[in-house]
Amino acid sequence: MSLPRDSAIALLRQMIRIRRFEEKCAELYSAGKIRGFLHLYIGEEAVAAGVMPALTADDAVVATYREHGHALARGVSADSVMAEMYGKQEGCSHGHGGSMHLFDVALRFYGGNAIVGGGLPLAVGLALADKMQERNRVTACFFGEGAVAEGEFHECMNLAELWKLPVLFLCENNLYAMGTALSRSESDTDLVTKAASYNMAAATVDGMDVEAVYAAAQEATSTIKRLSIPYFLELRTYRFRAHSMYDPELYRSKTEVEQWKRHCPIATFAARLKGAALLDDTQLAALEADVTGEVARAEAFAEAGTWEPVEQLERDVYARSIAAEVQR
Amino acid sequence: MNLHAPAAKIRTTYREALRMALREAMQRDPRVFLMGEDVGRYGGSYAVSKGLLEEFGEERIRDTPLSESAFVGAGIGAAIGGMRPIVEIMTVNFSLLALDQIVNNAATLRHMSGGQLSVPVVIRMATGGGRQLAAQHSHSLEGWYAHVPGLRVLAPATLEDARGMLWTALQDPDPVIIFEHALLYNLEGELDADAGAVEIDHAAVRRAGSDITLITYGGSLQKALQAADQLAGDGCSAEVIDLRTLRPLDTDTILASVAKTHRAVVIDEGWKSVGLSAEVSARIMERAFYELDAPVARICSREVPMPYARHLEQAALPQVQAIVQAAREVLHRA
Amino acid sequence: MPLLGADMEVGKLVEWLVQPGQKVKRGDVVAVVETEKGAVDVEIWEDGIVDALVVEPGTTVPVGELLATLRSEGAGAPAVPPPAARPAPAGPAAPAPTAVTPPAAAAAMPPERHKISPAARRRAQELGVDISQITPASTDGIISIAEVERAAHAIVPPLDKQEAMRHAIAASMARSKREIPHYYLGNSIDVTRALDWLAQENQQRSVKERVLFAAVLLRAVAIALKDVPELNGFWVDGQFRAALPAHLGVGIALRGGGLIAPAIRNAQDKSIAEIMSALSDLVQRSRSSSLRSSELTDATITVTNLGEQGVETVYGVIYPPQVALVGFGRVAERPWVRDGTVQIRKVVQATLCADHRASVGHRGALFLSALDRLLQEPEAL
Amino acid sequence: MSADEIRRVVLETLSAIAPEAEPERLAPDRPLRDQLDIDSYDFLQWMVALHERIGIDIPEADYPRLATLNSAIEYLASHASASQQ
Repeated sequence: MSLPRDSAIALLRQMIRIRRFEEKCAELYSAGKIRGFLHLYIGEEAVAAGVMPALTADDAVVATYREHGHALARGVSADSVMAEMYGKQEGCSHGHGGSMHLFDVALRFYGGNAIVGGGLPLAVGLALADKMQERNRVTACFFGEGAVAEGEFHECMNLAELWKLPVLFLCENNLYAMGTALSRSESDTDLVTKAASYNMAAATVDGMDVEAVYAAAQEATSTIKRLSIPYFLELRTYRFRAHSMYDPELYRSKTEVEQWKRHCPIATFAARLKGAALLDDTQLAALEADVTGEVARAEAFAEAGTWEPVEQLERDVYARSIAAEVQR
Repeated sequence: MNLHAPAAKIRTTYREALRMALREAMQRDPRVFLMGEDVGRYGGSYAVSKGLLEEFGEERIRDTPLSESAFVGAGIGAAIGGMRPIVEIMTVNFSLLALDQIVNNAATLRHMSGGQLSVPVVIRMATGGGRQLAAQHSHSLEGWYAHVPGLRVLAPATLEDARGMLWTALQDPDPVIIFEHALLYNLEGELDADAGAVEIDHAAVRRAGSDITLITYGGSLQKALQAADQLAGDGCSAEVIDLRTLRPLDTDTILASVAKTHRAVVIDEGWKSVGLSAEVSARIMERAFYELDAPVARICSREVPMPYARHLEQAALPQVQAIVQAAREVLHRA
Repeated sequence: MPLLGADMEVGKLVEWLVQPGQKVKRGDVVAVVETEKGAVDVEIWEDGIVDALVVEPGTTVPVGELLATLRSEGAGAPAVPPPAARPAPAGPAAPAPTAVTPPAAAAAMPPERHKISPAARRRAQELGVDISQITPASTDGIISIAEVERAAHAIVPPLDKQEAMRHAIAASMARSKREIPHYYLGNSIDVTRALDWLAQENQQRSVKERVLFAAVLLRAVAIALKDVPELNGFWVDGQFRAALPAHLGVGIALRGGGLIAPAIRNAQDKSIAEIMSALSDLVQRSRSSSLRSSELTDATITVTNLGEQGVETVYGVIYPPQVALVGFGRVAERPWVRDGTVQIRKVVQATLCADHRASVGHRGALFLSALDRLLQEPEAL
Repeated sequence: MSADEIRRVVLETLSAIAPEAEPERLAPDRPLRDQLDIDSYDFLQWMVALHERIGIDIPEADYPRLATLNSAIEYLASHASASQQ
């Protein structure tokens, strides 16, 4: 254990916070409070919890539709994320985006994106703007291994390396793109070799080990800022639940899921802290109670939230209210 | 329109007017930069950006790989990041590869983020057929883009608009698509020496008339004006409306004209079914029904993939004679 | 029954994985449910003891239906109500679908309903034109604005022109009454000799050259004015301006209402036949509204002959800026003392209304007696 | 000239003078001057029109015999045959 106690505890707390929040979302979805599509992050918490501390407030984050954990880890309040899930106007996207489109521009969190690979060009663009305005900061772009099959991935990797743009490509390889295993969609499943074909600095890391993720992310961001080049980081991880609520998960065996659960990022890290005498059961229980309280408050905040009046339907389509003219 | 004393005139082309607009924008605002395939070293596939690389350098005149989704998306991202990018997609035909970025990101981010994001990007593309480039290189898809809330869509048809729309579009916090009909680049004409930015919210009456209203935009304006000349020959006074903005449509100008003439023909190089002409016609029916002395006629491209052979392409495209014939029928004088 | 998918409305319980009395904790899989996408494990979100399995495996129930009850560890009866029985639909209550009235069945097409443009239909209403009377002339058989307007013109002068005329007359009548101090004189005149003379004259003339009695009266007025010139002229800027020639304004009633008084110029120099043809021409052109504007303003005095309509005596209103108006009633047979005996004679009431600022009653009376004298020798007119 | 033709001419000439009237619906025996808005000038024009269409020069004395529709037709029928001999 190379981490000081409080930063280790912070990593653990962040992962537990994400886990309990996602479990509450599953419960509220089956109760019909959350509708539409819901993609949970349970199992992959170490990636978001590990990468975010390696970014500064000035860096930017572009994520995917499985972005609750990233939003919470980046600092978007549990209240505003849950309210957004309910579609209330107190939500972080004013109730317009829902689970797949969480935004908080003050935190430079540029949202979820429901199109596989759709966020990559945006991240490249943000980095291009930083480079042209001589701002030395990183744009972290999360995407799943499914996006690697999209043309946009290859176009963006090439463009970023060609123009030496400060993008951190974070590929969360959880082995399944919706219902298709990686081996059935990629000719070469060793994704980090993709980066080599664009001469891009790259590394791979165990996405279930929050300490390893944190170290790899720090290495990547410092390289980017030092050399002003893009960086590709593959994080091998696994989602414990269905792709979305709910799919029957016919594409993988229950035993495989159980095996990966033994690598649960929270359980393994908690055990490591206890082993290093940095954590005991009462402190863990206190952490759990604290998180449970935060999640309960988020649910109450969302329940108490209000519906945006229908009269404002066309607000925020354009900056100036020419939308009314279009519809008239 | 600049209303002060009539300035000296210069003789120039639509292409030159576009270049003047680009140079002015680049000079006035350091955040502005041009990005697209062959815009730098090659000087632009329609030579619009010739000379700009030498003047502004590779940082601000960026040749891109053939990655429409990436570089259009990057333009959108850079706009969010504080730049004022001008992205040139060689033609609307290649914009199909970037539709996801334009429709799912550019047009949607403001609303989807609850008003937090602005996307002040300008995307220019050539459009239209008539040069025997066959089906894949002759599309007129302005109607697709004019369908999407969150986008503004412009069609400069005159030298003055080619010169003046870009700067106003760049000031708009929302994404603006500018369609330049490929046959207009060589259009010659006069332009005020001190011509500058123009407004982009209204249509323009290019020719006043009282018996019938011809409504069109972009590459079809010249044909509508020629049709109006012919109609004047046999005693019919045709008014020609240049839409200039395809979204939002300047419905009031259209309705005011129809209220005067009681008859309308819409000319649109796109296909007729589910097209821009259908939208204009529907609005006239909905809000000027009792002004109509005849159904609104539409003259559009024939609903075929654009054929290569010249005679077939000319038969497929809307032509002056078809406009005149439609006008006569609408006037019960066929 | 939990919501297990975006578009799921019902679910079929495949099997229970727990029995009543079994202890369960949050997150345990307690049942399997069949959805369109396949069998899905169902979790329990509360710790507790399974109480009763309400739904049998194999049955299909809507989302939110009660599947089983749970009781907390200590208590006997189920303490913890299962998740909300029926998930309230997320989102504001959907607005009640507005009653979509079926589009009114197109008004049954009257058999000979003409195709007509909306603008033409509206113009027809404005002009009070009955469109069923119009047979479309255009090749496509559709009635357009132009045809409606042609139909409207054929019947009545365009409404707006007629409207304007009525408006002008009303204004001048009101001014006349306000400004002109009228005085009125009347006299019965025996016109038997004049009528007999005229009947003989007309016998030798073909229909086209025939003369109406009105022309005779007009001729008499023109000559009588020579004796009392202050009846023939204008009151302008507070003083009378005599008019040398006698341009007689003749009251002509227009079809559909309205009256105008165009002038027969220089009646003092015209024979009765010439006055007749001038009159005929004026009536013709005023009814086809093709008078020159000068004709409407030249009159130096106006003569109105309402005898046709059966009126005996006419008390008129002077047309400003003129200063007199002569009126003739209908010709009627009256008992008349002549040479000491009572005879039946044809008599007409002649009246004069005049502007007291320009002439006095005494002078007016002279005019009427001159008129009487002249009509007794028609052949001399 | 048959009675029907005379009737048609009478109605046509009448509607020319008083276009707003419906000649077909005229009461045959009621005086025309009561049913139509025609003064002596109009009557004279009617006489001129009948003269042109039928060729009869109706003397003023006979005017009363054309007061109603039937009497006018009767008068014209009898005089038409006379003038053609």
